[in-house]
Amino acid sequence: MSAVLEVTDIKKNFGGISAVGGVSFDVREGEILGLIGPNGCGTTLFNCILGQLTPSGGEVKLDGKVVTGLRPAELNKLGVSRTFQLLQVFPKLSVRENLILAGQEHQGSMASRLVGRSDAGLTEAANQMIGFFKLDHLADEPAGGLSYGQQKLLDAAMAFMGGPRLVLLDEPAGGVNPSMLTDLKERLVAINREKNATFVVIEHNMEFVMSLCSRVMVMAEGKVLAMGRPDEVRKNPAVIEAYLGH
Amino acid sequence: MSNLFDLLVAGLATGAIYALVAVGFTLLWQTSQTINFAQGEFVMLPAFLMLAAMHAGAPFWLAIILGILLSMLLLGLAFKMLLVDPMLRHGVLPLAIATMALAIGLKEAVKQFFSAEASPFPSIVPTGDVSILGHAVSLQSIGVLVLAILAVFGLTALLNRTSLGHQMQAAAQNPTVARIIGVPVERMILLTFLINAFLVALASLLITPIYLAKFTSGEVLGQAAFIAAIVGGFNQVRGAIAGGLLIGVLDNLAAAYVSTQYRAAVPMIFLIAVILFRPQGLLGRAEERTV
Amino acid sequence: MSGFAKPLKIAFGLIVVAALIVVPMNFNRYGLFILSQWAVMAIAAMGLNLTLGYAGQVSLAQGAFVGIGAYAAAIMTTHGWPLPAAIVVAIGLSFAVGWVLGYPALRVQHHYLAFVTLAFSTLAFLVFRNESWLTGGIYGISNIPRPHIFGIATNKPLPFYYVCLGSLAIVSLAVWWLIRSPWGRAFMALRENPLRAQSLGVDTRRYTLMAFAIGSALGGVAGALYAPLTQYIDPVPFNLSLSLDLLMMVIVGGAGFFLGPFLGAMIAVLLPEWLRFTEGYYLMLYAIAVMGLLIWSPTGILGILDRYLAERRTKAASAQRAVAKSRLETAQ
Amino acid sequence: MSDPILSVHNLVGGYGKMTILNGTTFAVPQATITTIIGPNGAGKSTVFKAIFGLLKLREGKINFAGRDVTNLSQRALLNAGICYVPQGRNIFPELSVRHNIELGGVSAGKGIDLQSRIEAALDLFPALRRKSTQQASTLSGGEQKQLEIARSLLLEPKLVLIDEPSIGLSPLMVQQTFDILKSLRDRGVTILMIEQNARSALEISDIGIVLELGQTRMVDKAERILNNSRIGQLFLGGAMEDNAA
Amino acid sequence: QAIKLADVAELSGGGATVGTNWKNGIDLAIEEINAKGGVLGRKLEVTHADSQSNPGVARAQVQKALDAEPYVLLGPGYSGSVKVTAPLAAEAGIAQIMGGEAAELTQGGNKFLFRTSFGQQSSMPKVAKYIHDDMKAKSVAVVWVNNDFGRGGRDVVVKELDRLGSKVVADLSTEAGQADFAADVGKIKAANPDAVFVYLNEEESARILKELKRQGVTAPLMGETTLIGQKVIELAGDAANGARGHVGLTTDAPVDLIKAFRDKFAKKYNYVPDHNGLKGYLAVYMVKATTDKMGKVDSKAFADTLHGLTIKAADEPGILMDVTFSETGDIDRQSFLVEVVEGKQVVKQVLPKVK
Ligand SMILES: Nc1ncnc2c1ncn2[C@@H]1O[C@H](COP(=O)(O)OP(=O)(O)OP(=O)(O)O)[C@@H](O)[C@H]1O
Ligand SMILES: Nc1ncnc2c1ncn2[C@@H]1O[C@H](COP(=O)(O)OP(=O)(O)OP(=O)(O)O)[C@@H](O)[C@H]1O
Ligand SMILES: [Mg+2]
Ligand SMILES: [Mg+2]
Repeated sequence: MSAVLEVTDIKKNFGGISAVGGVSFDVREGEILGLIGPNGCGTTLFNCILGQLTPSGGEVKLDGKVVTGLRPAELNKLGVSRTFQLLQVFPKLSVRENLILAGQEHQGSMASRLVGRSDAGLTEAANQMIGFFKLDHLADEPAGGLSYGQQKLLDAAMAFMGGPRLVLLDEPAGGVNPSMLTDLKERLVAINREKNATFVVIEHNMEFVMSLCSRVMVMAEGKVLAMGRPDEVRKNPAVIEAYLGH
Repeated sequence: MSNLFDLLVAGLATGAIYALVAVGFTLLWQTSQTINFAQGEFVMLPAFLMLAAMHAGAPFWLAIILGILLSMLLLGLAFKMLLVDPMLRHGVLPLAIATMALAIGLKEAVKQFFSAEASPFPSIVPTGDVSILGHAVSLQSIGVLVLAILAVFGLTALLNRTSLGHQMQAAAQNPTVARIIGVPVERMILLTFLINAFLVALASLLITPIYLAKFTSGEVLGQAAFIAAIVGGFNQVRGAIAGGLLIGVLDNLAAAYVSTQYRAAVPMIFLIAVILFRPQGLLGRAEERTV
Repeated sequence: MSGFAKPLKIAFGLIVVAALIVVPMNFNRYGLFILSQWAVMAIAAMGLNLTLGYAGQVSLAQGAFVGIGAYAAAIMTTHGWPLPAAIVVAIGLSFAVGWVLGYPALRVQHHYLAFVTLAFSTLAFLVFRNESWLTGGIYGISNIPRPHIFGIATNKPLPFYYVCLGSLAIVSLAVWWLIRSPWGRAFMALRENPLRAQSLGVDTRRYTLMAFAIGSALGGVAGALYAPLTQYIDPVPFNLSLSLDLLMMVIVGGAGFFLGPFLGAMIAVLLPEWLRFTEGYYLMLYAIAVMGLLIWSPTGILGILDRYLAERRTKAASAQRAVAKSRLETAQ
Repeated sequence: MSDPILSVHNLVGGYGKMTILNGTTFAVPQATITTIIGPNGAGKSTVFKAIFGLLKLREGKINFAGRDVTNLSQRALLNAGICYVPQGRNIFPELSVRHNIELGGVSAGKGIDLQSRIEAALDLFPALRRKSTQQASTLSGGEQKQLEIARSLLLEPKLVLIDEPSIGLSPLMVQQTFDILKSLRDRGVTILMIEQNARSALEISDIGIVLELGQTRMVDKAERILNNSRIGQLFLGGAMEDNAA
Repeated sequence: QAIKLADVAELSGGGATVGTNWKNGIDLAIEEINAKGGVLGRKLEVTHADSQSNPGVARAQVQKALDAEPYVLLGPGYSGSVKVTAPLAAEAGIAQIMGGEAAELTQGGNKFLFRTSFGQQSSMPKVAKYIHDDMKAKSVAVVWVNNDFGRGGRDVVVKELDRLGSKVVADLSTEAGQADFAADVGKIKAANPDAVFVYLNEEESARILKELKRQGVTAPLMGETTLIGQKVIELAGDAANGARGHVGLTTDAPVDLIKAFRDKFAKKYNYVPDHNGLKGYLAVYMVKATTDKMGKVDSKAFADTLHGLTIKAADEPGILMDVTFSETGDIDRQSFLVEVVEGKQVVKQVLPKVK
């Protein structure tokens, strides 16, 4: 398996305090990589990889091309999408509009979107997504009025609208009902199999991570603590000590 | 050289005035996230209240007290209850627009009910100059500067060192949560506006002898104070001092060395530069957010 | 919206348009001037509504763009160019300047942006006033001709009113098209959550600049009509207070609502005129009216309507929920 | 278990014209941990808002410690001994971590030694102690949640309403938070919690409540809910446990 | 049936003080005239409209006023506003009596436009001449307010000084509403001129006078009405002492009728009017005198009658001083050279009518 994403020695300092201190790893094509670690361990790393923050050092390669410092929108155009840990929806737009928006920039050119269809041909796809996440009765509601878990689901749904190759999910399970979580997991696995999409999942819900991921990376204090198959990681004493507890 | 020194002194004197007006402006922002476009008019009005009291026969000292009390009633209590309360929840803009309308209303009211003419205003600081390093510096300017510095120190201490100050900030940054943990949000906001009203009344008392009492005198003052506040750092009360003095000096230097016709442009260009290269202002704190 | 509301809306719209065409025919010159002014200001406010209401970029410089458009038109038409050519130049010029002014918006937002644009507004005024070789300085430019459109002279107030109204119609259609296109949605994404928008591939840089440039260009169009409307311009009308007035129009009308600028401009242009009978008190009353309106509905006039519609929609959603609930109960 | 300290009766209310709570009724016995579970959008958080006076109820009564507290102000509720930790991000971003925590004690009475309580709270969360002078907005998501929990410990409430405390917390921190809740209960404080991390939450709870479409579906001993297979299927993600095992 | 006049003035915005004075002057005159039985037995009636000191609004308001077909149009006071509105009045064939002082206003051949005061083309040469001849200034600093009023005066005076051979060593523009004149005065000081010409609005004049005194500028100061008016003296205190000015029209003129006017005005409005108050007052009496002369109320013939007309104060006390109107609508009248001595205006010279 080739690497979709190669990260070399990424560093991030905030005014002298090191939040991420030289992290290297790669994400292989078609895998689901879990990323865990105690609070404040430095999963901010992903904001550096995705262009939300400028890394203080290091390099990021996507498909072998250097993409360090690219803006989030440019990365998204290259097929990388993400969700957020804190709620990030468009509060005054309806749920459906949120989803259409999430996909529209992947349809045609900027000029063609000016003259083309108002929904960029995405209503159908948005409705499917709405159906899957059981938000039908809220499709025309402003997204800001959704409950926490519903917004979290909408955020995840948006990440899939552009047909991405690589998706980074930041705590997708937080606040989501366990039965919905099972569906979400199945959905991820299905997309992973059918479209060969790659996922990186930051998550504190161990059941979710362990049953979903093929590899798990553990971070602590801005460094990689361990990396391996879920069962290996789970038994690693250092990980238990720093993160899992008993 | 001596000319330059004179310019600096003159600039600081004007700058102190801007600073004094700007203090209340940053205070409102920091403790209620309100932008008050009528701040200049807020400084203009108390002088007229005092003048009105004097016309009605009150001695100067009584007029001052009445003026301050009335200001706190009108510009503090009434302003907060009538305009701020209904609009605060709806973000900065509606309230900002409402204060623009308020500015028009205040100006017109003074013009209509008092006079369109400028009036002289007695000074509580003795007029006259003291000599500093051989240059004449007016006592009035020193009074203004001292008050501005006192206001800044006092407010900074209040906001950053006392629990009351923290509560005021909390009420501005996240009113819902503040309410949940028991901060009396309403009272904090009211307090903010009362302090501001008190400050503008004092400012009015000190500034009007220099600027003359006129219904339009808030326009220039308000705008200069905004710019001073932004340049100094909007989210820090002490930014007002730095910004005010800097803008005052810059304005004078521009008039002397650039061109009188483009004098007003220089602080503006400086403002743009500051915002672009140091958006939080010279003394401001960067607003940082995690993603 | 139900199937019934739409034709009703269209009919209402047609009546308003017809009224705007027919009723002013027997207005006096003053009435026509005020209505023309309303149309011109509505265009400028529509531009600002795009920048501010939809894309969420605060601008206190729209008045400066009206000035840029007005000077472009005044200079060109007094040198013998036809007005349409001047409008094209006005659009191009204000688009370009607006684009440049958009750059600060890439770095700062909200009140900071407001003050950058405020500074720009002051600078523009100084240039209008001080560069007399081009703008006539404080003396301004007089004898600005009104155009011949399709060979018809528009010197008289009524034909020129139709020029303004026609321009307003064209601009409205263009703006309506723009905001219902994916661009409009992208603009709203900038306003609602730029961070999320970026990570969804919305090129926030380009859309921000576009929002500024297009909004400013409409300011330019308004200016290019303002010059022949008053037939004399000097720097004073384009100072900061015009920008503030336009902002007021947008907010009072209802920022982010298509029809907001029409209502906002109506209030800003017509309300003072209606209040003039109170003589010295009219501006005070106007200020009180604006404050009262905002106290009543901080989201502007159309905010009231929107609240009403939203309530109707939630009613429908409640009903849906009730159905779901009864289904669940029967399942048990 | 003793008499209920909190009882809500037939709550009806919602947002705008939309009805979310359709007659929610339940009671919470004193000195217990009670956990509410239910699907997303069931109205769990809305119930909390209603109890804490943040939602205008159209019908219903809320009783606390033998007294009607329906629609009281937040301050009055705090004085009565109820404290509320909402869902989502609830910090004062531009104040320092320490000042954020301090503000938790605003409504505390005069005779309380706040400083020592702040120290005690910081001891529980070492990450916060390390960052106590930093602006709260620079904390990571999980640290912000810790901050909120720490802040809520400053008062000595009789009832804590806590909405999904586990979101964003690492497993270790979840454990620790639950331990804190347990020790509070052992000191006689009543805890009413909402959790989606339902298994772990029910494990430390005495009572479980299932809420659906704004109605109480089931109120029972926590372990009985845990072992109820239907509930397991519907709300606890029954399938997942099997996979992981 | 009443004779309808229409007034459009700067009642709000930057010119509010100007416009309010003008309006009050008009109201006072009309009240007087009506109390004495009106004009040709008919009462006068006026509508006031606010131009907001904005030419665009002025145009709209004048349009509105003209649509109502007034007998004569009064105002506006700002030259820019006059410029936009004059063509409308001319087109309607209605005489316009206005307060603008810019030189060019009456130079375009408009047959319906009349001044109430000297245009800058007539006042500024007198000023320049005085600076050159009487003050014997070889070098002059010119300070002006950068609006159409200030700029217009500055342009004429600089040209005239140049012609006479006095050198302009500092040419300083200032902003309306400016409060801080330290830098400007610093520049004046550095230029060390023989005289300073100050052409600002009243409040700014007061501020710069204080600053000139503070910085110890000793060169003699010369200005216009706006430098040595009673208001300025009130505001500037003893800093005004020694300032001189050419006064076309002042409430402080040593003329009994004017003193009486001033007292009446102050009694009615509680403040001392500036020259704009006088202008408004005179405008109405111009209407009265012209109409009396025609013997009928004829809007079309009004302008023709006023051209070339001389009105004597003896015949029409309301006109205060003898005055003659030229074919271009300009005014010719006595004027004064005044100096402030111990807080009082003292007339140094009386400059006779040109013709
Ligand atoms: N703007 C900032 N300034 C200073 N420190 C920061 C800033 N942003 C993040 N940090 C620090 O960097 C560290 C890593 O933060 P990060 O957001 O990566 O945590 P995380 O791994 O996502 O944790 P969690 O699981 O709690 O979300 C934290 O200790 C945080 O306090
Ligand atoms: N502020 C609001 N405005 C409008 N509707 C709202 C608002 N908050 C919640 N709702 C609606 O009320 C319903 C219940 O919301 P609530 O937050 O109580 O759910 P919840 O049970 O807490 O769900 P979750 O587990 O996802 O947090 C949801 O359908 C949501 O759409
Ligand atoms: Mg919830
Ligand atoms: Mg995180």
